[in-house]
Amino acid sequence: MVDLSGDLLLRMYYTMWLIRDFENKAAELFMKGILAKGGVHSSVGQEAVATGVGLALRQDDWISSTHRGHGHQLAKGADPRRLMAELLAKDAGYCRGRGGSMHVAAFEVGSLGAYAVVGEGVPIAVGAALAEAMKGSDRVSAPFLGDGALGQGVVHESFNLASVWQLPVVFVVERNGIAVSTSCDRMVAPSTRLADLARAYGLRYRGVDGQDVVAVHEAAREAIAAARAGQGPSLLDCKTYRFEGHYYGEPQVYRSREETEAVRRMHDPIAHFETYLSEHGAARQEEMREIRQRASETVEDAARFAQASPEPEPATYGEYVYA
Amino acid sequence: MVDLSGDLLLRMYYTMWLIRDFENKAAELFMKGILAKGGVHSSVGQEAVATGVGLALRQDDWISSTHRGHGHQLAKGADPRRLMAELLAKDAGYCRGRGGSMHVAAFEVGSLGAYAVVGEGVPIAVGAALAEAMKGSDRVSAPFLGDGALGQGVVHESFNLASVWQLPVVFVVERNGIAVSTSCDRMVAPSTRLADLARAYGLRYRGVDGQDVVAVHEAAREAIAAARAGQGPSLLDCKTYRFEGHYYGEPQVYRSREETEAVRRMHDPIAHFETYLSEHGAARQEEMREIRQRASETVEDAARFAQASPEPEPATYGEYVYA
Amino acid sequence: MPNLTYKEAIKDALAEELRRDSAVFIMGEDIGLHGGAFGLTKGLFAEFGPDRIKDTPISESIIAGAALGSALAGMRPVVEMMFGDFSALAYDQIVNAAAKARFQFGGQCKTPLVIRMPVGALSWKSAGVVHCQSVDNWYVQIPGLKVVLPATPYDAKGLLKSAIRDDNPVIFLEHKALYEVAGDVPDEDYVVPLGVADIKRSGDTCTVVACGKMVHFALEAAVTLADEGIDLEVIDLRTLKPLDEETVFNSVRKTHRAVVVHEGHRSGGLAADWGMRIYTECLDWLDGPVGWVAAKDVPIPYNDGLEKRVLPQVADIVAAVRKTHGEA
Amino acid sequence: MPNLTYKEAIKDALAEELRRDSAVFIMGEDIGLHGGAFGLTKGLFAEFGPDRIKDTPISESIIAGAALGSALAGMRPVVEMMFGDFSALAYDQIVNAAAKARFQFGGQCKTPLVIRMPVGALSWKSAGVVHCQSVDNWYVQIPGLKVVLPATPYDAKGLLKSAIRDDNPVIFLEHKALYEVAGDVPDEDYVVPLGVADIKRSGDTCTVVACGKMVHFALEAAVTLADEGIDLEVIDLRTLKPLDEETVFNSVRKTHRAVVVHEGHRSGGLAADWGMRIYTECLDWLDGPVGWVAAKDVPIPYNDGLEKRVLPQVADIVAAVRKTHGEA
Ligand SMILES: Cc1ncc(C[n+]2csc(CCOP(=O)(O)OP(=O)(O)O)c2C)c(N)n1
Ligand SMILES: Cc1ncc(C[n+]2csc(CCOP(=O)(O)OP(=O)(O)O)c2C)c(N)n1
Ligand SMILES: [Mg+2]
Ligand SMILES: [Mg+2]
Repeated sequence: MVDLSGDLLLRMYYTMWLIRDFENKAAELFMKGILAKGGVHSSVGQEAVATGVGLALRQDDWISSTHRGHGHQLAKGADPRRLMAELLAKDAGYCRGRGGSMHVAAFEVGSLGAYAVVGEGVPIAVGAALAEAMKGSDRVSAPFLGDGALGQGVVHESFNLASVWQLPVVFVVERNGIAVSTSCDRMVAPSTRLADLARAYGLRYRGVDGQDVVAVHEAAREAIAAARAGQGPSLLDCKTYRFEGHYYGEPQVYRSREETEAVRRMHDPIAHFETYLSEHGAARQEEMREIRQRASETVEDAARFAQASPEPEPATYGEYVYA
Repeated sequence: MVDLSGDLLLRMYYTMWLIRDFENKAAELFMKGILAKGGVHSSVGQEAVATGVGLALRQDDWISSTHRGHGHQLAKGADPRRLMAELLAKDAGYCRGRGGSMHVAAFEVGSLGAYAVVGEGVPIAVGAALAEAMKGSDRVSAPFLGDGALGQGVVHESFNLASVWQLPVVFVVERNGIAVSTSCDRMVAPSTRLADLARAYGLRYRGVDGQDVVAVHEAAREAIAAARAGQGPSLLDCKTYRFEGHYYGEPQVYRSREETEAVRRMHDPIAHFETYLSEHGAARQEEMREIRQRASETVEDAARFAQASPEPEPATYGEYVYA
Repeated sequence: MPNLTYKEAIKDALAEELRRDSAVFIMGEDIGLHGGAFGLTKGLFAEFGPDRIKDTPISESIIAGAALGSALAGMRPVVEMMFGDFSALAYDQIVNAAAKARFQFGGQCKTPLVIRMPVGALSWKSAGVVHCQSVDNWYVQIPGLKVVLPATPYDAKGLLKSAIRDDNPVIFLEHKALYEVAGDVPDEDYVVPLGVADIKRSGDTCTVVACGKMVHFALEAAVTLADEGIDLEVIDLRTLKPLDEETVFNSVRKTHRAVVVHEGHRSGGLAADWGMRIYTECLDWLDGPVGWVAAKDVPIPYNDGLEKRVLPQVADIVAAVRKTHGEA
Repeated sequence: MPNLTYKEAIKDALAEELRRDSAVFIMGEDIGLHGGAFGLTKGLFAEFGPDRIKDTPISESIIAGAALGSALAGMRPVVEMMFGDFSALAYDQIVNAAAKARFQFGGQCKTPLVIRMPVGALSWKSAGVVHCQSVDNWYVQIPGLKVVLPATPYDAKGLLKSAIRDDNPVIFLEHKALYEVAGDVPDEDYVVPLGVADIKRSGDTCTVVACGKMVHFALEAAVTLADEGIDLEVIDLRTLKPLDEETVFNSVRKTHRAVVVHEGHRSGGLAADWGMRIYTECLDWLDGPVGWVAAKDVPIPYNDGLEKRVLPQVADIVAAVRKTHGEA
């Protein structure tokens, strides 16, 4: 078991609240029609995965992200202002309003970007790992992917290439059991047998409770350390839960309100972590309140900043097509 | 262990020679410049897989085939004349000269065709199985694929769909260890761990010596029977050897002549089967000679037929674009 | 005649064909209970059940490939791609396998296969670079495919029925911005044949050739231009391949002017193809240059202010028409 | 100046760029010891070893995707697709990911990535429907990509060097039928800039616009036509995107006649695009219709007698040129 400093635990706590508040703020803006752009997918319920992995990575390590990626970006250290501004399609956004929620990148903190096409970002992260291996650096690369993405052939191709080239990759599967309305347990055979799949590919495997940020973090640290030491790729199987609909406002015909309520009650990663912090005497109630307050203020500030920011100048539409 | 009738054993023996003679004849025509069309890939060395599986299938079952597919077609019952004519791009060919060696189909005997793009035929066979399941028939579908094809994402997608829909599919992997010049053992991680892969996908698994036609046949019968009975898909892992270069005339810089010679000597599926037939008293020498003679004559006849056949009428180039 | 939306018309076509022919079935992501990303299959699951309304994994390539295989074995699959853009993942199965199967096998098989794809930009609710593309010419350029894009509920229903009854692979494009557009749709069974264009507005001073949302933009442009004495003839191609050239040529021979309008990017796009055909066949009839309206060669931005600059607007059509009349 | 084949020129470009810049590497199927399906990388493995000449599994999608990722992280990958047709399997990574990365990320990154693809038909040794396609317009229509197709050894080497040094995704097409064509290639380091066409033959009675193998067919046609007093100007576009329109327009304004020739299929193809541009910009200079030569809308048959009827031949160019002169 790795030793987790008190400071790290508090940073985790802050990050989880930052993600949750950010998501809820985005939902609010979306519902008000201020963020009336595109599908926006909440990662509420999955904060422990993003946080556990994100804080185990160095800033110069790489991640690639998905349609449900705000948490990944924040945990990797992205600026909430520029992230929110991108969701609002503003010029101050990371992508200057070109990309939006499903295409936000933050290269300055090692994010290769979110990819809206399911599975598309996984090979790209493998490629970044290849680059680092070739350069002789010790940077690692961690693609996030949903369990639905296990349906995509290119993800399998990615497992294979990372394995045969022994690349410094940590595949992080956010196994929330669902893809839009579809049960992954029923529709994606290997999603419940990831240990077998990892064995078939020669990937190091670790299955963890994705609602337990400490467990995720420890497993991620181990996998990242192995990758950094040139011991090849790992697959991190994080069992988690999607609290919201697929996107803000999605009707969820496939599950009952009671079911969702029960999931929220039983599997809240933040509540789980608060208990841990108390039990381990790692943070006092007051300290936690302060941290929570700070997260909330950061998000409010980001929202104010984003709303006040100007739209991109229409005449600049042709920029960035070519370098 | 299934009971193999003497008649079946002799048909196997005939089919293996038919394939070998056919391949060697095609090579001869190719080298003479008569078959100066496209890449032609010999399946010499792999006759036991095509034969063992082909003779376990009913004529109304489906196969899909690969760039190395002459044997599959013949074992499924295709007419050697029309097959050879297609290789020679003649009008009497199965595809009227449009398809060639890498695209030959024989729908009349349940061949959905060869697909030149590696892995491309696998989903198509899965789709045929889906059709049969929906129609309530008991036909099964057997896609052949090389071990190199395990690198293709769509093959993984095919495993998954066949599994989650419990389709009557028997995936036949011809694991000859190589893809053009590339070692599959080194480049395709799951190729040597197919049992794990099958477990990850919930596929029934059988690994067999692909040079032993009886072993292949028995495993195929079992898998086909399961599929026919609605018990879902199987993966047949057939360890085999490619005796020739990737295509006729390919220089084989990646292996020595001695190596190839040794493989031919030690792993000849026909020699292996001849021993079996003798040991089991299933065929007398004379009988075997006769069968061999018949295979050879059939191939000679096919070659004569194909060479004497006319080319397609150039003015018909526009046919078959649309139904 | 009932007034239905484009979306309802498509759903009705699906339901009626499912009832008519037991070989027809639908497969795609979240099309069952959920009813599809745009609600196109809502209710079908209740009537036809999971065997004929088949939810799939997120595996566009096997979806297309399995559909093709099932067609070769006698079924009549209808695939729903969640967005046209995602069909890139199935490109090999569509262009190298499905499009060529009948040809490469010398006519041994038929490939009755429909792939439905929502395409085009929504503007009011953009989703960015890979949710808004006009993928028409990913497919029109491939021999063996038919490509359809209806502009009205009537055409949507009639064309989809034709597509499902056709023995070839048909790429059936649906413009997302038209899903809620309403129009009259007969109760009786009818089809709109593939390969026949439709004159959506008769006029005699300039022909506009368009499809999908651009048909509606052209009709809007016609209203503006009518005040200037310009009487547009608006041709809705409806089927992009095979193309009904004759209807276009006859119109241009009548109006002596033409503007081609397509939502896809200018370079390598279909507007150029249509324009070249008009020039080639009608050069002597033309009284002015053929106007060329297409999206700029820029990916479709998330921000809708930028998006408007990239995609063709009504004003662009108006301007192009004026130019064919020698006006700046 | 040494006389090299197109193939050797490409190999030399690869070797020199590998030597010049340690960020450059190659990945693809059987490109190591085996030297690639067409021998393009033969010998590179011996000099640069397995780390920089990387054999891959048969996984076109991860090949393209990993190359893109490595480019985003600072490398300059050069991918070899064994045949252009197989890039269909990587279509999503190329058109939805690589082409759009810089744009969608608002300029945060560069994507220095070259994907080499053998294209076109061989005729004397055909391999059928999925080994012979001209995939040019699978890519030209996608904003963000550059597309190159050299016709000579000189251009092949110079363009490939430019492509490797470019910070954008470049689809580098190589015509299989030209691999053994020889020509003069300087010893010194030189580049041919992307986006600049080349006049391969000066003439003043008709402009032929072409690329790849069709440039050579046009030059053959010029010989035939010279006897008839027709003096062809043959423009080799070299880069298909961005297109050097000015060179084309200037030529047409000089010759007053034009024929566009492309090996791809007629519908939705590039010949139409070029023709439409010429009509749009040069209508008043034209003394006759623009000739349009392209492959028929039929997959490329295995049988070479059929193939010849599907693909453009020298005689088709000759006939089209005559027609621009009002001859039947
Ligand atoms: C290739 C592709 N197909 C379909 C979609 C539409 N889509 C967006 S998210 C999603 C579900 C993804 O499920 P999963 O990978 O489990 O991620 P989760 O939503 O659970 O985070 C789908 C089908 C898409 N974006 N890309
Ligand atoms: C998608 C694709 N990539 C590359 C090729 C070129 N190619 C033809 S056969 C082959 C090797 C296939 O290996 P395997 O699947 O093991 O079959 P084997 O040749 O051993 O029978 C390759 C790379 C192809 N046809 N299709
Ligand atoms: Mg999920
Ligand atoms: Mg093999």
